Order: sequence, then C-alpha cells, then structure tokens
Amino acid sequence: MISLTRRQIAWRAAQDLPDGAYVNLGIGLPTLVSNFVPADREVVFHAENGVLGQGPAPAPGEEDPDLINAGRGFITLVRGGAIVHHNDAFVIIRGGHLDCTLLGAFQVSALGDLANWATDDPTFPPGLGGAMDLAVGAKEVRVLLEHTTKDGRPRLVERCTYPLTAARCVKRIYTNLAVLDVTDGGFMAREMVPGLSREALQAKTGAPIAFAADCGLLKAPALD
Amino acid sequence: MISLTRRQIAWRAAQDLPDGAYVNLGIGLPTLVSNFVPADREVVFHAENGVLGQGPAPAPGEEDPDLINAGRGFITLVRGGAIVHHNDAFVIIRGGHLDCTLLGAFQVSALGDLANWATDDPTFPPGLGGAMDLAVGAKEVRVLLEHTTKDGRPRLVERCTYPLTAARCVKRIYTNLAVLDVTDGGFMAREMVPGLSREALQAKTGAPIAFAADCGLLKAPALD
Amino acid sequence: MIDKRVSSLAEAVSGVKDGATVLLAGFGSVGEPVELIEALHDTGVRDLVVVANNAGLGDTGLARLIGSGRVRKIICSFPRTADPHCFDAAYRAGKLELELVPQGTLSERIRAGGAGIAAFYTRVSAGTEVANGKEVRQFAGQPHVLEEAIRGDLALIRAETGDRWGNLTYRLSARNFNPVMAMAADLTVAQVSQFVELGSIDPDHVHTPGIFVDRIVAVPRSHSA
Amino acid sequence: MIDKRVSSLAEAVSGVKDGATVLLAGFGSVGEPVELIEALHDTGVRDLVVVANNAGLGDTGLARLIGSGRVRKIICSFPRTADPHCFDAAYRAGKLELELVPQGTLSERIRAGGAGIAAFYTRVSAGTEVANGKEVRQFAGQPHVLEEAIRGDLALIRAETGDRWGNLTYRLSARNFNPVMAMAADLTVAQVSQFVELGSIDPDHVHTPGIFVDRIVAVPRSHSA
Repeated sequence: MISLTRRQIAWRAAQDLPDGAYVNLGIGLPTLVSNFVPADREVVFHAENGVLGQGPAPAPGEEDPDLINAGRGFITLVRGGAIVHHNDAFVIIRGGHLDCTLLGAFQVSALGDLANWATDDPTFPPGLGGAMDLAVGAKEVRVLLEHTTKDGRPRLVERCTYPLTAARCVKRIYTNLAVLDVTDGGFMAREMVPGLSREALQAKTGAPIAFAADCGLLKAPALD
Repeated sequence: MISLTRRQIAWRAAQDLPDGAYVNLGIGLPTLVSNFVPADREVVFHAENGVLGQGPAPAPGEEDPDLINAGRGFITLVRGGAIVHHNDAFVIIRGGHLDCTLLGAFQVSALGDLANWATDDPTFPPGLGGAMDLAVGAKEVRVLLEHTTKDGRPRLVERCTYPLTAARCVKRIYTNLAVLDVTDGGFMAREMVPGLSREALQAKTGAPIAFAADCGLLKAPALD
Repeated sequence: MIDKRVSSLAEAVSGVKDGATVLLAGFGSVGEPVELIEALHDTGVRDLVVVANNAGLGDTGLARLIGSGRVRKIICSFPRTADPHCFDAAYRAGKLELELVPQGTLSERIRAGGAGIAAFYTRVSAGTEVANGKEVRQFAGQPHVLEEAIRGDLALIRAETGDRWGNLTYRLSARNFNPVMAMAADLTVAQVSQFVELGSIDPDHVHTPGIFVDRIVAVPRSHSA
Repeated sequence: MIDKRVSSLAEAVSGVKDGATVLLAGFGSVGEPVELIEALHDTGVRDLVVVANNAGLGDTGLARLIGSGRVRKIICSFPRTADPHCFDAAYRAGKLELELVPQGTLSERIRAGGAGIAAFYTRVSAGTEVANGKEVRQFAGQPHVLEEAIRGDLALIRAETGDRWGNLTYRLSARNFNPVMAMAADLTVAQVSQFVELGSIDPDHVHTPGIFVDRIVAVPRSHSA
C-alpha cells in the first residue's frame, strides 16, 4: 500500500478544480493545493483577508510586507487579482460566491459534519478564524486530511467528538488513502490507493463505507 | 413684516453650520444652503448617491454626466471629495456619521415629528427616497420650509396629518418667518422677522409657541 | 481560461425567464445600464419583479419595460422622477404593484442578499406606516424594524471599465447602486464603456471584483443614451 | 478648516478612558497600527475590552497590552498566532476573558455597529457550541443565529496615505479590517505611512472617506515595526 504524501493529497484535490473556479484554501494542508492546478486552467484563489487571485509564493527577498494570505504566508497576486476589505471578503464567503472551499479538519462525520476548530486539549486555545463562515457559505466544502490521527484513530467518524464547525456541509474528502464523497448514505469511496483492500480502508474508518461502482485507483505523480 | 425669500431661508440655515461639519442636504429648498456657507468654513456636503464633498454647480457646458447629487442636479466635487457606493452612503447616514441633515417638509409637529414624503393627494405617487434614513440616522435633523401652505394653513402643527417620515426627530426649523427649536415643551421661537408680532406668528402656527428669553430678529442679507 | 466577455447585448441578457426578479442599478439615469435594459425588453420577457431605486424616466430603459407591461411589481424608494409617465400610467391603472422601501433599507436589503444575511434590524421606518405589518423589536430601548434580504435572479449593472475576469471600475457618482446589486443576483451582467486588458486595473482600485460578475459587454459611451 | 492631523502618537491616543472598548485593526501584523497601540499602552489606560481578529504576536502591540494586564476581555476570531505567549499566559491564568467569534461574524458585527444596524441573522455558527445561548430562528427553512452589533469607543487603524480631511488609502492586504473598524467607533484614529496633500487622492480611489476618521498621525514606514 502506498500512502499519499501531503503534497500528493493536495495534488489530487487540485485536479478536481474546474477552469474558472473561485476557491478558498484553508490554512495548513489545503494551502499546498495552489501549486498543483493544471496549467491550462485559471482558478482564482480567495483568501479571508481580502485577496482575490492569490499567486505563488514570492522568491526569497521579493516578499511584499503588505501581501499575505489567510495563513500569514507571503504571496504574490496574479494578473487580474483584486483586493477587497475584510468585510467584503466575508460577503464573498457567506454570500455563496465561492464555488468551493478546501479545508483541513480534525474530524468529518458520515453526515458531513465538520470539526476543525477545537480539540479536547484544554491547554490548546481554540481558534475559529473563518472556518465556520467558509463551511456554511461556500457552494461546496471539501476536506483534505490524513485518514487517521498520528496514533491511528479514525478521523472519518460516525459522529464528531470535537466541537462542530458546521453540520452537514462536507461533500468530498481527500485523504492519504482515499477519495470519498459524503452521500445521503454516508461515506462512499471513489478512489483508493493501490494495494489497499476495502477491508483495510474500512478498518481505518470510524463509520461504514460504501464503495462506488466505479471505485478506482487513487494515484498521484511523485512530487518533491 | 418682511418675509424671507427661499434663498434667505437657506442663507440663515447655512450660518448655523459649524466649520468641519458633515451635512446632508435634502432635495428642494435645502439644496440652496450650500451656496451660503461662510467662506472661512469647510463644510462637507454628503449626498445619498455616494458623494462626499459636493461643490457648487458646474458652469454651463462643464457638466460631468457622471457627477450628480441626490436631486439629480449636476454638481462639482471639492478638493478632498470622495466617492463611495450607495450602500456606504447609507452606512454614513444610518450609522450616525452625519452631523446634520437639512430637510424639506410638508409638516413638523410640536413633538418634532416629521412628515415629508406623502400628502393626502391620491394622484401624487409617494416617494420615500432617503428621507426616513436621514431623519433617523443624522445626529441632528433641521427642517427648512415655508411657515404656511400656499392657502395659509400652518405647516407647524400639533400633530402631523400626513404620513410620518420619522417621529420626534426635528430639532430646529427655519421658515420664512422665524427660527424655532423643538423643545420638550414644544415649539420655541429663537428669531422672528422684523415687524412680526408674537401673536401674528402664533396665529400662523398650529401649536402653541414659547418664546426664548433672548428671542431676536431674523435677518438675512438681500440676495439675488 | 476565464473570459466573461460576450459580443452582443442580446447574448448578455439571454436566458432570463418570465417572472424573474431583476435588480436594475443606477440612480436616475446616471449609472443606469440602459442598453442592457432595452436588450432585456427585446427578449420579450414578462411578469418581472424589478428592484431599482427609481421607476423609470421618459420612455427608455426601465420606463420602457414598464410601459410595455412587462413589470408585475416594482420595489423602489422613489418612483417620482422628472418624467415618470410610464410608471404613473401603470400605477394608476392598477397594473403595477408598488413596494415602497426607504432608500437605505432598499440598499441594505440587497446587500444582505449578496452577503448571506437573512434579515436585519434597523430603526429606519419604525413608527411609520411603511413599517405596518413588519416585526418591531427593541434594541437599546429603541424600536427597530426587521427587514429581510432581497436577491435577484438577474442584476443588470453599468461600469466604466472591465477586464475579461469581470473586474470593474466605476466613475464618480455612476458607482451608486452598481456594486451592491452586482453582489446580489444569481446572474450579474455588466455593460462597460470599455474593455481593458487583464492586469491593467490596479488591484487596489478594483471596485467590483470579477467574482461577482458573470457576463460583461462593451457599450461605448458615444453609443450610450 | 478641517485638519485632523496631529503631530504625535501621544496626542493621537489622548483622552481614552479606562474601561473603553477598543477596535484594533490588522490581520496578524499586516495593517496593524502597532505604534498607535504602543502609544495607547503608554497612556496607562486599563480594563480595556479589545476587539481584534487576533490576540497579539510576540511582545509588541496588542501582545504588549495583554502582557501588561491592560485588557479585561478580548473579542476575536483567532487567538492562535505564531507566538501568542502573552495571550496564552493571561488566558491560562484566568485573567483575560475570551469571546470567540467566527471571523466573518466578527467583521459583520463591527460593520453593523458602523452602519446603524442593531442586529442581523446569519447561518454561520448555527448548530455549534458558539451559538449556545443565542437566539436561533428559521429563514428559508434554515436555522439562523441572531448576532448583535459591536461598536468601539476607540478604533485604531493603519493606512498608507491620508490627507488632512482624513481620507485614506490602503495598500494590498493591509486593507483588511481597517475600513470596517474605521466606521464603527466614536473616535477613530489612523496612523498613515505618509500625509498627502488634500486633493491628491483620486476621489474614485479613496478607500476610507474622512467622515469616518477623527485623528490622523504620520508614522513613516521606515520607523514602523
């Protein structure tokens, strides 16, 4: 079994973004997605701090101190980029103007509930950021995450044990092992990494998985 | 008795605008006020369509087709002027950012109720415009109007018979005969035109008038 | 590649259905997308609900839509213009429903529609007949009226420049209702005085970012009413 | 004559009272009026309620205010920054009350405060513990949470250029919370990288009109953190 790297998970998610899509990338793993959009597509990346048209990271020494993304990383603007203020950035989010948001998560439930802002660690101050706004406002919510925690517990669960970001919002999930949709019947695997059995994927998942009739192989190119 | 002209009413109202004030002028009589601000004061005129810093009317032939005020008259912008969109123009109004609005009126009551958007003429389609927003939002509402209707009925009344724009909002009234404040006790005359007796002013007014201890003469220069 | 430019007014307004709610920008005729409105008229669409500040002037644009009996209802703040004869005739004949809304509340309801806000409380109109039938609630000891969002199936707007992504700039008071209406419809169509190259608008000076715009058509000023 | 320029940071923040609610703009350190916040610290004011997106980074600006025990409560969306040790220490010691608000709701509540909107309904946070104790109501079959406006006694903001009327422009993503916070306080104080002549900002390019700004002080970029 070949588990995908974080960059490969991001690559796979990027392949599903259609030409012309307006997309918000959550902090963490999703920020890698912008590196892997196929060259023949124009995808406009939005950030909560008012950036539309986020481009690649600047070369060292070329950073503009006034140009960052929601994860506080220095960025560039693409041709056609635009700046709005924070309130309009959330008008865009909450008003349903984003085609898609790609978010990280601690847990996703079989109903599509999302938990990505607080754990049960009382020494870890919670941080909401724009996650609740994105989870409710974007036309489609997709999640990128490791299939299990570092100690092997499932992150795809029957019911979230961490506080919810939003209920019934996640439609698609990209993990290091599989691509899954959240359907009315729960998780449905669309692609699985080569060498992984259905039983093994089920064993790493906290809720029953159905398998799409055309369930295929999850493959990504080797990436540095 | 010397009744003020419309331009003289506007002149008198202009003298009360302090240096640095942000002021909205309603359509009709109040639009004349901007012509009479003393030269040593900077008063910033706001219009509902997003203009801040409305200047004098342009010379004939110099009109900019994209630059009008709320009354659809061509205007100029002063140095320091700025444009905002319609929604922000009403953020300014409703959010309490205007020091003052000067409005026209059909009737004002002794409680400060304002009626300036509809009459009892069923063939006259009513028009709200921004009057309700201004009457509620501006820090101070002042009214400019003829003391009586063309057929001699009072416009300053015990209780408005026309539909209200807003209740208890008017603080000061400029008419062709007097300057009055609306106090907790009702109308209080501050200035009256020379040659007008208190009894005569009362007779033209639909509610009792008190007279300020220092009630003075209402005078304005001759204006073309 | 994103290219929202279309080559004709007819293409710009294609696909609008009878019964649609249509947001029409402009304040009087300034910033009014008059050619788009005429093109919409020429599609033959009817039974429209129009949201606009005014109710038409003379015989063009919104006045023509009303005059031709295409408008079932208008939601506006100020139907009285210099020459509202199309509105007056339809209104007096009982053929046009009028919902009169304070201008700032109208703008704010449209903004709410674009911003994912279902409803809001404002002091404006409290205690007046305009608030009849609306929920009133006290905040800080003052009565506030509950106002619900407005969204359009279509918004027709007008800007000065636009690029192929739909980024727009406006000129002076022609901005007015255009940015807020652009945000609040399922299909937003802009007419611009001129197309400009992608990247030629300073990112700090974009007034309406392309994310709010679906189609854009050039109508040079010299051809504009 | 309108001249909102003041010549020192101390004058810019003078007159703020203990217990004030203070809006602090910026997103992380970008667009943060750090010198104004330091000057506010130096006035000795205490018992503040701070409204900001974050809760301070390192030891300067908001972090210093918190570290010195001047902040009673913080209303923010994301206290976790790269180095939030001042926040962490105060929070864990129980010396700092935290009201965690979704970022868009935070911005919208501030906007409501500036826009004369008492409260609004949003779907955001419905069904989560953040909505505990809040009124929930159905619109279009979906639960919405009632959120009330936030206003500040003081807003500290940062812009790129400003003229003597207080008209401001921002640069790129340093705009962020600055325009919305500028609208929502009784006293709005701006630090700008440079003063410019009245009339030198194109009226179409003014980001925050001077009507929202009360005082403006120049802090050249080279001196800025």
